[in-house]
Amino acid sequence: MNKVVKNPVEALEGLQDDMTLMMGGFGLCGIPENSIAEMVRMGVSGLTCISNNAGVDDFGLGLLLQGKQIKKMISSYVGENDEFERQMLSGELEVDLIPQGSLAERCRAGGAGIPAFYTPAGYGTEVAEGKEVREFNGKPHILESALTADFAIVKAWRGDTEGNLIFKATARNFNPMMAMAGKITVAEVEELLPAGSLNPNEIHTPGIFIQRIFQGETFEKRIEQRTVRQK
Amino acid sequence: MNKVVKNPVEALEGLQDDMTLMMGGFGLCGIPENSIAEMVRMGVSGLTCISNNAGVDDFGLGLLLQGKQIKKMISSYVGENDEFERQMLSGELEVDLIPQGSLAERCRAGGAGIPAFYTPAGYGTEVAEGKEVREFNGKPHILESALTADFAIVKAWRGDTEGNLIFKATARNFNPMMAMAGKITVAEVEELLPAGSLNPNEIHTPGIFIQRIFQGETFEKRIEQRTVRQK
Amino acid sequence: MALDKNGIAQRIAQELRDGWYVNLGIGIPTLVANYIPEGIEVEFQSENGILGMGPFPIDGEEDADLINAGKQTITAMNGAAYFDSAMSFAMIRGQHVQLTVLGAMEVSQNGDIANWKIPGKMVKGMGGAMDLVASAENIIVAMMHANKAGVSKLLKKCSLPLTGVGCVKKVITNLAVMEIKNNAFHLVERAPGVTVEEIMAATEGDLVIPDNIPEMQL
Amino acid sequence: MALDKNGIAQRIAQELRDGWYVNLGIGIPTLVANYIPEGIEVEFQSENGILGMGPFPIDGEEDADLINAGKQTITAMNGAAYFDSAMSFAMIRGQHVQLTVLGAMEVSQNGDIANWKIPGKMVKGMGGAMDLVASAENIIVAMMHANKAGVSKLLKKCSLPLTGVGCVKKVITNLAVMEIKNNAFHLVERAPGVTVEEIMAATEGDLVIPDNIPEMQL
Repeated sequence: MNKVVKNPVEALEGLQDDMTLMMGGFGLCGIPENSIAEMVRMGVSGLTCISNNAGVDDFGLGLLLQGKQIKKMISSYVGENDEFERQMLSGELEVDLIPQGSLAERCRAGGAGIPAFYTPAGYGTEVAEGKEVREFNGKPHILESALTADFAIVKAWRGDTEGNLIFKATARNFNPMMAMAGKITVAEVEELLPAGSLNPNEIHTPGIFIQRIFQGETFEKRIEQRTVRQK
Repeated sequence: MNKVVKNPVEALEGLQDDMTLMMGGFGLCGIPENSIAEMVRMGVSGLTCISNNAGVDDFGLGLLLQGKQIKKMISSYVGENDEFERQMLSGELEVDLIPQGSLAERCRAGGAGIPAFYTPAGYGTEVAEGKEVREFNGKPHILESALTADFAIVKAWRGDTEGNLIFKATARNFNPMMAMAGKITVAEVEELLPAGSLNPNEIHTPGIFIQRIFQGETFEKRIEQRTVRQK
Repeated sequence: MALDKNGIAQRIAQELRDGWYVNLGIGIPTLVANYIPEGIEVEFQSENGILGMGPFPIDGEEDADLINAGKQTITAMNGAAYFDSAMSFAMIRGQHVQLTVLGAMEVSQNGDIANWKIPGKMVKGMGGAMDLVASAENIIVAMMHANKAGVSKLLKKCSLPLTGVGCVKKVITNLAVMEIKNNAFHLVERAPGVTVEEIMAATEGDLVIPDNIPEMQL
Repeated sequence: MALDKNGIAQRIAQELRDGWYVNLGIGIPTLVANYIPEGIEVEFQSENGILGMGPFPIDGEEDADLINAGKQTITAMNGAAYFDSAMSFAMIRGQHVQLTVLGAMEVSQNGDIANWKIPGKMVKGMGGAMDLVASAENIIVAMMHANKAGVSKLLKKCSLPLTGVGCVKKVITNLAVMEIKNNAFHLVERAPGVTVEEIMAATEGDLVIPDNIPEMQL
């Protein structure tokens, strides 16, 4: 059950204009850098991107925004990105903003065969418009539906040839749920190991969710807010 | 944030007749043996037990059935237990059987603040009786509600003083979801370590879900079906 | 001659395709793992929480913490993963498992299946079966054609409480391979030496019989 | 004298109780971590996926893979745990976090809060705020009493798109501590040297003023 592909070119084979993608990461942390670079090179466009954030102007999904490759963003937070704000306010870019917890749960639901669930988040706000409201335990909840994608593209720390993944620290974030929800899920990893190298007890994403895996050539891992203290 | 208690006596303080309990484990694998022994000693009765299985006649929850301490079982599979079958067929014991995946997801939902969700499991069967049916993507689903408990009692391999837990192999099973869904969650562990001993990347159940933790004195870890091959 | 349980498992194993994740139920389905065809790599999921289930452990090496859904001691293959029951059924419900093989007490010609309860007599529970049959795209039922009393288990309509409705696509028994479509069992293969007449006699439900019914090649 | 941001954070820190899990929003709330009272142990949850968040790393030891929800580089305390975003919001939605402190652009006297959008001007998104305010039992809003234009942020009714309805129980500003109940702000404490009249003048919403309004003790 070897899922290894040579590089992002092979990993993204079949990715076409107007597809819906999930992209793991929170801010610039845990994003699939190598796949994003390849998407810029491919020039694929009209994309709907499901991603918690939209990168910064010159890194992450910001690179795809610069090239006007994205038609619609489905996110929870898109600050810190001037080009994004410009495209959104001018109407060039469609944006569907949804609460972060609902975004995470909707991706998980998509992967887990749960078509819809109730959550209190967003009740009484714009987010609830057009959605069913129902009370449970005396508290109003709204019905949220599952999200899936043609491609889910995630980034892990270590992976094996069977597609099992381990993430590092807070670079885990949205990657595990999105990995579950792609028709085709691509994992780029910092270190790709033979099957049997990872402790089965420590795996975050079992390989069943992964169709293609490759070791990224380089990872810049840019830091968005470098905050430090002195010794 | 030290959650350590000395023993099962302290861990189960406040557990009373007629309460609803979640008990981790699948078959006899990953069950909280020490807590069950203490419940037998306490003689607490009228319990509603949410547990995938009911143990065997002389071990696991079977011990509580022998003592007629359980009023109702909420489970997915209760075979391999004669006393159970006798109590159920005679009407002494109420039994609510629900699909295993729905049981796991309902416990998770209870811990995760999701009051209800849709699943295809059980549509068209006894399980769907009285439940809302709704179509998604042309396929009928039923609405299942969250489960919670007065006490959730789980068993882990390693734990730390903050309540962080790591399970071993398939002894993980229902323990993580039940840990999330107890008003008071008790963890009994094979090895209790100081905070900082566990790698934060390898923790299965973060300590926030755990109120009390203790190291079990002994674990028999009985095997239900010993199947082997020759060298 | 009608197949024994191992023969049924051997025939079912021919349905495996390279790269599939497979869930095998208790009983005959478990035996399928012994007959994986040459050149085919599959991975077994057990719904209590393992992907990459291996054979039984060597005598003396069994681990109480490592069992399958039948509560049997097992081993883990290289590349295995452990997970909790919510994750396990996320795989199943989300249709990430390509094939489910399970036993049944009754199957009806519209694809209904009953395998968890005999009212007043026996209730073991459905375990993961309801989740599996409601979710899987590809379900094979493995069973004897008739029950111990000699009564057909392939019916016009199930008499026992259902596990799932309209979900079974294929049934492989000691006598035959049948597909379920258009509200009938469609005979596809005969067990070696078994006649069409024997299969007809053992099948209570509607049976569609094409001109040519090859024998199984085992 | 009105408090500065650090003063607000210091006053909020007095609300912490031993053993609480706490989620601090971006801005003033983040500063609360600097004023944990003696003898009180709390643990900070950051919704991107860490429990047991520690201080900023020592210069040179920052790790791109270890950040908080404000995208700042952080460290992990002994006993910390990392998890995915679904698990993180399970903690939040499931009310396992005992206190949420967040900023706001507007708060109304019935407990509504607005903090994510100014139509036509600015949309950063709600991030985790909608999940937090819809779920938490115990929410404190930390903000300046008036905006930069000098307009009150404590209103009869919010004018901006809402983040949550009827959820805020307490507001702590540069001028005062107020509880929200019975559709009004109830004045509880004054900032040192600030008069009731100043607070009244800065509050657009209905303000209930008891006889005795102690000064904050910082």
